[in-house]
Amino acid sequence: MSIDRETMRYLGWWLAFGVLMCLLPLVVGTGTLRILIFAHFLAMFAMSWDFLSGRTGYISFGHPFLIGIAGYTTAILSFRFGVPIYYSIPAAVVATIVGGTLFFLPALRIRGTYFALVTLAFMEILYQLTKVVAPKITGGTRGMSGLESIVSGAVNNYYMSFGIMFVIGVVLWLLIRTRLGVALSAIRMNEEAVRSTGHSTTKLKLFAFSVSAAVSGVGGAFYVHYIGSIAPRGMFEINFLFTILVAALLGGAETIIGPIMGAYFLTVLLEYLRPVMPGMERYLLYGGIALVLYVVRPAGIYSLIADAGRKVQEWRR
Amino acid sequence: MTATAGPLLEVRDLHMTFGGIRAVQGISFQVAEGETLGLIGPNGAGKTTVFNMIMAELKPTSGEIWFGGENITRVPTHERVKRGIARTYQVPQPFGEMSVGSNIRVGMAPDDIWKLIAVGADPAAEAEIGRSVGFSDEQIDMLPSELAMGDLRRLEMARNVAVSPRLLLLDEVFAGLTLREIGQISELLVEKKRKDGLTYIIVSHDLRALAPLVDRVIVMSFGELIAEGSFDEVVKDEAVRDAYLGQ
Amino acid sequence: MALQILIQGFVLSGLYALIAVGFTMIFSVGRVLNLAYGVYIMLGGYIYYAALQEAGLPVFASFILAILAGVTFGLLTYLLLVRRLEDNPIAVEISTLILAVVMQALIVVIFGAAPKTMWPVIRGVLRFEGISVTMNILLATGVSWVVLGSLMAFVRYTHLGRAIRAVSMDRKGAVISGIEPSFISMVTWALSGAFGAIAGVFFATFTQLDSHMWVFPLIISVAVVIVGGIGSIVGSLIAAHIIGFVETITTTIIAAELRGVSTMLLIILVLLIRPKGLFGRAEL
Amino acid sequence: MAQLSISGLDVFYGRAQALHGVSLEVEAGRIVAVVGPNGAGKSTLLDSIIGLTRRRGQIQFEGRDIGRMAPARIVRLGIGYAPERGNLFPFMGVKENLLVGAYRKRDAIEENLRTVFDLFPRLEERQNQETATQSGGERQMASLGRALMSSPKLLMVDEPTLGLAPRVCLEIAAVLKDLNERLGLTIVITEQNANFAMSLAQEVYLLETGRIGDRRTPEELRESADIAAAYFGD
Repeated sequence: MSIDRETMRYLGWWLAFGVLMCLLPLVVGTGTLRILIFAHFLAMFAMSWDFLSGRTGYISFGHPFLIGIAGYTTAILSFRFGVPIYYSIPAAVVATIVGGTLFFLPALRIRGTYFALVTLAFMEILYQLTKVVAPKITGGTRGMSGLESIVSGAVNNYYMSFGIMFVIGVVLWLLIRTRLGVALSAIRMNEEAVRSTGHSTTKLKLFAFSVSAAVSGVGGAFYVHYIGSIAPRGMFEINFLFTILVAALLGGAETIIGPIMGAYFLTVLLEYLRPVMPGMERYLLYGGIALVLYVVRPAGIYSLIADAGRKVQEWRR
Repeated sequence: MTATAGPLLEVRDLHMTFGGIRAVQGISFQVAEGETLGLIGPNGAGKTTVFNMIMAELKPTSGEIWFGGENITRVPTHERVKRGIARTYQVPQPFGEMSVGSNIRVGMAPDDIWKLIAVGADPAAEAEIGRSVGFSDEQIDMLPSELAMGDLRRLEMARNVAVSPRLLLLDEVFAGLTLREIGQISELLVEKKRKDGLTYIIVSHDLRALAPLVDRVIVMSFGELIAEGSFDEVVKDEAVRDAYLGQ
Repeated sequence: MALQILIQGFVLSGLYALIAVGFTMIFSVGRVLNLAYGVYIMLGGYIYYAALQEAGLPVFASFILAILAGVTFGLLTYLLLVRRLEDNPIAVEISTLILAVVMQALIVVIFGAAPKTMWPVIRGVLRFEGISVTMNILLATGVSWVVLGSLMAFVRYTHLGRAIRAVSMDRKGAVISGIEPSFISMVTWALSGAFGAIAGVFFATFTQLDSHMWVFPLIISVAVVIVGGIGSIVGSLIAAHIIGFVETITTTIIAAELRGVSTMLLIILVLLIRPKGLFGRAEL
Repeated sequence: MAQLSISGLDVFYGRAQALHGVSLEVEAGRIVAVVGPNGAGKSTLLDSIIGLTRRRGQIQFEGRDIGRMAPARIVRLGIGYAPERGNLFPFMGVKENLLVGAYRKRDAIEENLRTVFDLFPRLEERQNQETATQSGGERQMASLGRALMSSPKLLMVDEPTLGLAPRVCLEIAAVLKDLNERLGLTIVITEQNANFAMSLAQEVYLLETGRIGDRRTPEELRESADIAAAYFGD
């Protein structure tokens, strides 16, 4: 891969971001770290969504489905069958890619608006199924708790979650800067025209989907081991989907950096509002913000900042 | 350019029926390598439908399409492009949120995931293609929404040139253009043909613009072929005059 | 058992048809999917509950209030959100989903998170051949048929109704006939809100009121659209009956827990075999 | 004064200009044809008169400026439009299509239905057949009929012969002539089929690449070489 000067400059920014976040535990308390851990997981899910939906325009309402496959696979393997998590987590990622592809591949034939609905339906199916199919293994409605944790303590978990998120972020970001990224965006703008420039769009979409599923798989598997439990409610739920979606859209879809920013913004906002607004008011508030921002500024926070940056540069000139 | 015995493209007895309407009823024609064929006919004659079938965007009800001596009737669109057929659209179809350069980049990209990732883009080559269809260096960074109609048609040309086709299907390339732009696009077509030995099939209602470009013309009316020959022969043909002007 | 399936199937299908019709209408006329549709149903239920059981208004007045709330909210969705995004169906989908979650939060803020039980609209049970059916369900089925019948008469025999169908079939043709599509859109969004609210009152009496109750009706509506296609009202009716009966048969013969799963599988099957729906054609 | 007068009409689709300063006049009670090859802008011209495009310039109908009006008002003022390929409502029967045409003119439905059915007995026979399943000729008739249902004073027909067999074209021509002579309707048609247009119209305009020539009689136009030049470039 050839790395041009602009890419190097941005990688510098990534590095600075990485160093800054690594120093953070020296300054802030464990309470804040625990909040940020959630932000990191949310960022992984949002990036996963962004890589598929933000790029190709195939809007997925079924990401909780992917995350759920990963979570349940590793939870069942490690909790019910005593498989060490070094094996159960990779197995979960593979299961997410394979299982997800099995369901989504037919759906990728469907254009536009229907795709979102079908993926939403998948999520509902899995929700129903986990409750009734083999409840001895899945734990039924109550799910499983007391899952093995990978590392203990807020600081360790902070570094782990940040590390995973950071690596995923950089890899995805580099990916979208290749010609592949350009081709995927082109699908969103005009799939027909992509075909008529000699591309198999099926292959491209399938690749985007597999990457997205892999990221969701990694995120989902680590997530359930971090929180130590899994249950159909909270996992296959529209509120969860909503959080992922809003994080990606708030930050600005199609950028990878946007979803990370969105995830931090959302989690931090949510936490700082907790004392003032203990319950659903917070959803009301950030749902409202998301809605207004989406209607007024579909490109998200990232574009606001990018614009501001451009203005500052112009002004300095 | 590879020399092939026989025609580059051959269309055999194509039929296309939509619902109960027979849009194309038994069209057969050939194009030789390096030839420029005009495809004309009144509104609704089925010209674009023929293009759609050659590009596999429509599946013919019956009939065969051969390219370079191979039966490609069942080959999907992107494979046909790889074999060397490309087309432009009546209404230009740019990737709207991408610069001219990136639009060309999509055309230049290989149909191979790993190469797409591993082989970096070549902005110089993109700019070269852009320049070859007449874009200024400034325009390479512009968005399609900032371009005039003539430039959008250039952009379609550029994206097609990027896939290095042997046969280019041009659908109403002169529509919506000013006289000056028509001149420029015509020049571009001639120039490309001289340099790369391209074969063209051109659909146009602007016969005046078409006349100097074509070696041969075929005429469609009501989904059928009604005449074939040199431009001058064809426009003097009684049946063609009737098709256009009415009886 | 067969009789029981027959009765339950018809009752359930009637309710599903009523639930779906408001959603289908928006899709037919504007070609957008309104994922906030489930909210009209929830709103209908809650407003009816608040008016009847908290404010002590009579049944009829409560019903009217619920419908008015549905109409208002339907109009607001269109005017404030959808009209700005109308040329981008994906943006409509995303924004209406967000709107639905916002409304869900609002319901919790106003009414609390605890589920509420609604009184049946009418009381009493009808027994027949060892099968008992509540009067409330019978009323719901009756209302459903009356509402759907009136809708069909409305779109067939009135100028305004025909105009709605005209816009859904050929927008340009409608405009040059002197129809204003934006006015037609407003009418359909208002109607959609009304249908949602009516369906919501009955739906809530069968289950209970809670802030998640909008999801299931939405999925049912989506299923009806996918199975029936962007269809005629008759197509939607048939689709609702297919879904209703498949569900009744699965839950009574196989397992009650599988409610919903059969519907999902039906959706997937139809999408794979006939992506345009079983009766897909561009008509209301 | 002319019933319809247009001057300096410019129409754009995005950045492409479809009409360049088009001017034309239509006297009440005349049949006027706009003739030109494919893509010259004929449909755009009629779409602009009825208010479907973003347009600039003056359009006056019976002395009122309709250049900024919405289609619904223009229809009510008395312009009927049968667009290219009809834009009928495919899953409605013929009669229902006609009733939609009466959306702005509900006090004369019976009368107008009678007129349409007398003109096209075939439509009356098949009044309940869905237009999706009808032949091209029947659809053209239904489209004309729908336009007539708003009791227009001026009827615009876009390419009435498009895709129709010669025999059906003659039938359509006879009806248009009848409408003009018997009911005094002003008629504006656009045609690629120049001979059809010249046989029907009393005045002809030649439209070429978005630009329009002077008003001429069919004889003047036939004798000039302009038509052949416009179509064949010779």
